[in-house]
Amino acid sequence: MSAIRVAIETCPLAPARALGDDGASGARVVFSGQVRDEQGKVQALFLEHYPGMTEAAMENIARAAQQRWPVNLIEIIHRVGELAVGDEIVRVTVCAAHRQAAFEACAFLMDVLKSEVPLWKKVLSGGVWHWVEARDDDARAAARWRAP
Amino acid sequence: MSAIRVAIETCPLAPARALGDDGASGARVVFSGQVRDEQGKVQALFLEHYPGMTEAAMENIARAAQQRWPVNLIEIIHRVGELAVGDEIVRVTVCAAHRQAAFEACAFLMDVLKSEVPLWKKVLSGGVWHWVEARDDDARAAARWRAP
Amino acid sequence: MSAAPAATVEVRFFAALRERAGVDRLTVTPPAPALVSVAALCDWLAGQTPQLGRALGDTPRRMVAINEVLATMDSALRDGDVVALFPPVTGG
Amino acid sequence: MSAAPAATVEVRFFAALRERAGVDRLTVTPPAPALVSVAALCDWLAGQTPQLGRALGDTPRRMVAINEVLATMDSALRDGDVVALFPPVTGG
Repeated sequence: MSAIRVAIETCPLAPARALGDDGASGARVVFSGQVRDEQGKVQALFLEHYPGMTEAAMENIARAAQQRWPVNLIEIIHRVGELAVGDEIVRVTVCAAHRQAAFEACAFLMDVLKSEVPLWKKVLSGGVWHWVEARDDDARAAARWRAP
Repeated sequence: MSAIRVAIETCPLAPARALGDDGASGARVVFSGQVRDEQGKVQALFLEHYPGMTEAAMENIARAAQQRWPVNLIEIIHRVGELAVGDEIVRVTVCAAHRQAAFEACAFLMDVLKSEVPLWKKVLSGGVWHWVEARDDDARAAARWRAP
Repeated sequence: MSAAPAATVEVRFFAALRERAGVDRLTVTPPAPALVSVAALCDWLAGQTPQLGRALGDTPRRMVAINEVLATMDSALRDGDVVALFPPVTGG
Repeated sequence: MSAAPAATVEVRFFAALRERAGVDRLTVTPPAPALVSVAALCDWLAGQTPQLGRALGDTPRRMVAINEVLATMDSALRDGDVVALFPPVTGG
């Protein structure tokens, strides 16, 4: 039985829980994205989302991963609102019997999250807020998961 | 400046620490391997190692990863001795500026750890201890990182 | 020939496009040709106010969701749809 | 012609091979031909006692480390080397 949990959080993420002892998952891969300071140039980050759709989109990509890899648990937690340097922006956890599925599903989830889930970053730098531009790299990373 | 930490532990691993706020690492990938119960067939695990060489081999693979990917921190912690179902066997943490390097370095470390680091698993099943056989899958997984 | 019945769509803007448009949602009743595609709706919207025209012009790369599901600029619209327009997403 | 000077190597066994051999380390002084390669040393060891012969025969897939560094069955040995023999590793 494979479970999906998604959440939008407005407060700093709690540390990752200890491993559950479901006994079936030999492998857990956790990706954490955090606010980089870019050599001191970044003072803060703001994350805008589309309430309702953001959560639905996170569930959609989790279901897509679930159909593609034999995984036991997928959890996606994303911060929104204002974040400080070092804060976790996103945490994606995938538990599976074997590591290959856990690694691939987690990398897939991050790639598609960055190209399909309605979230937008704004950076405070030199006292001025500006929107982050989407990176072509991220579009390419997402494209590699599409059927040839 | 890229750091390497390796450790052999004989006690249950402490929960992963909160993210450090070095500010340079936007991405952290953590792999945790834990003892599966194999539908109740496994009662315990025992990990044998080669004191001295095991740690040196973990450092070697970490240095190899460090040379191959732009990473800021690599931590490899491996349990030895007797473990219970659900216990963490290994935890590999890779921090990097970008997620691709963190994912690849972490997957690489697990693959080469499973084929090059002197550690051997013994399983208690049905009241009898038996040694785990190396899997061809793991040898193939390690081989994919070698130069063509 | 009678006119097509009026169709109302809710338009939502996010992130840089929301700031440039100076508004986060609009309820509009565009003429039928503006409903054949999201692209047509955007063209129609751009003609409604100078600020909207500039906001859309300044955000040439756009994504769209219809009723909270990602869609494309070719997607047709129906009465009651919620159309969200936004710059390429940058979460994660 | 004088005999080659005696070379002493420490042999260590791990995991299933250690259990089968019934010993975890041996200090041996094999004849020079047994030092041309790890494979030659293994052949020589296998002839030393029936249990060692069976242990090595029952562990046909083996890895080797010389002085705590992975080596191959072709690697030559020198006086003072620590040669560790073990089944394929299964950590992680």
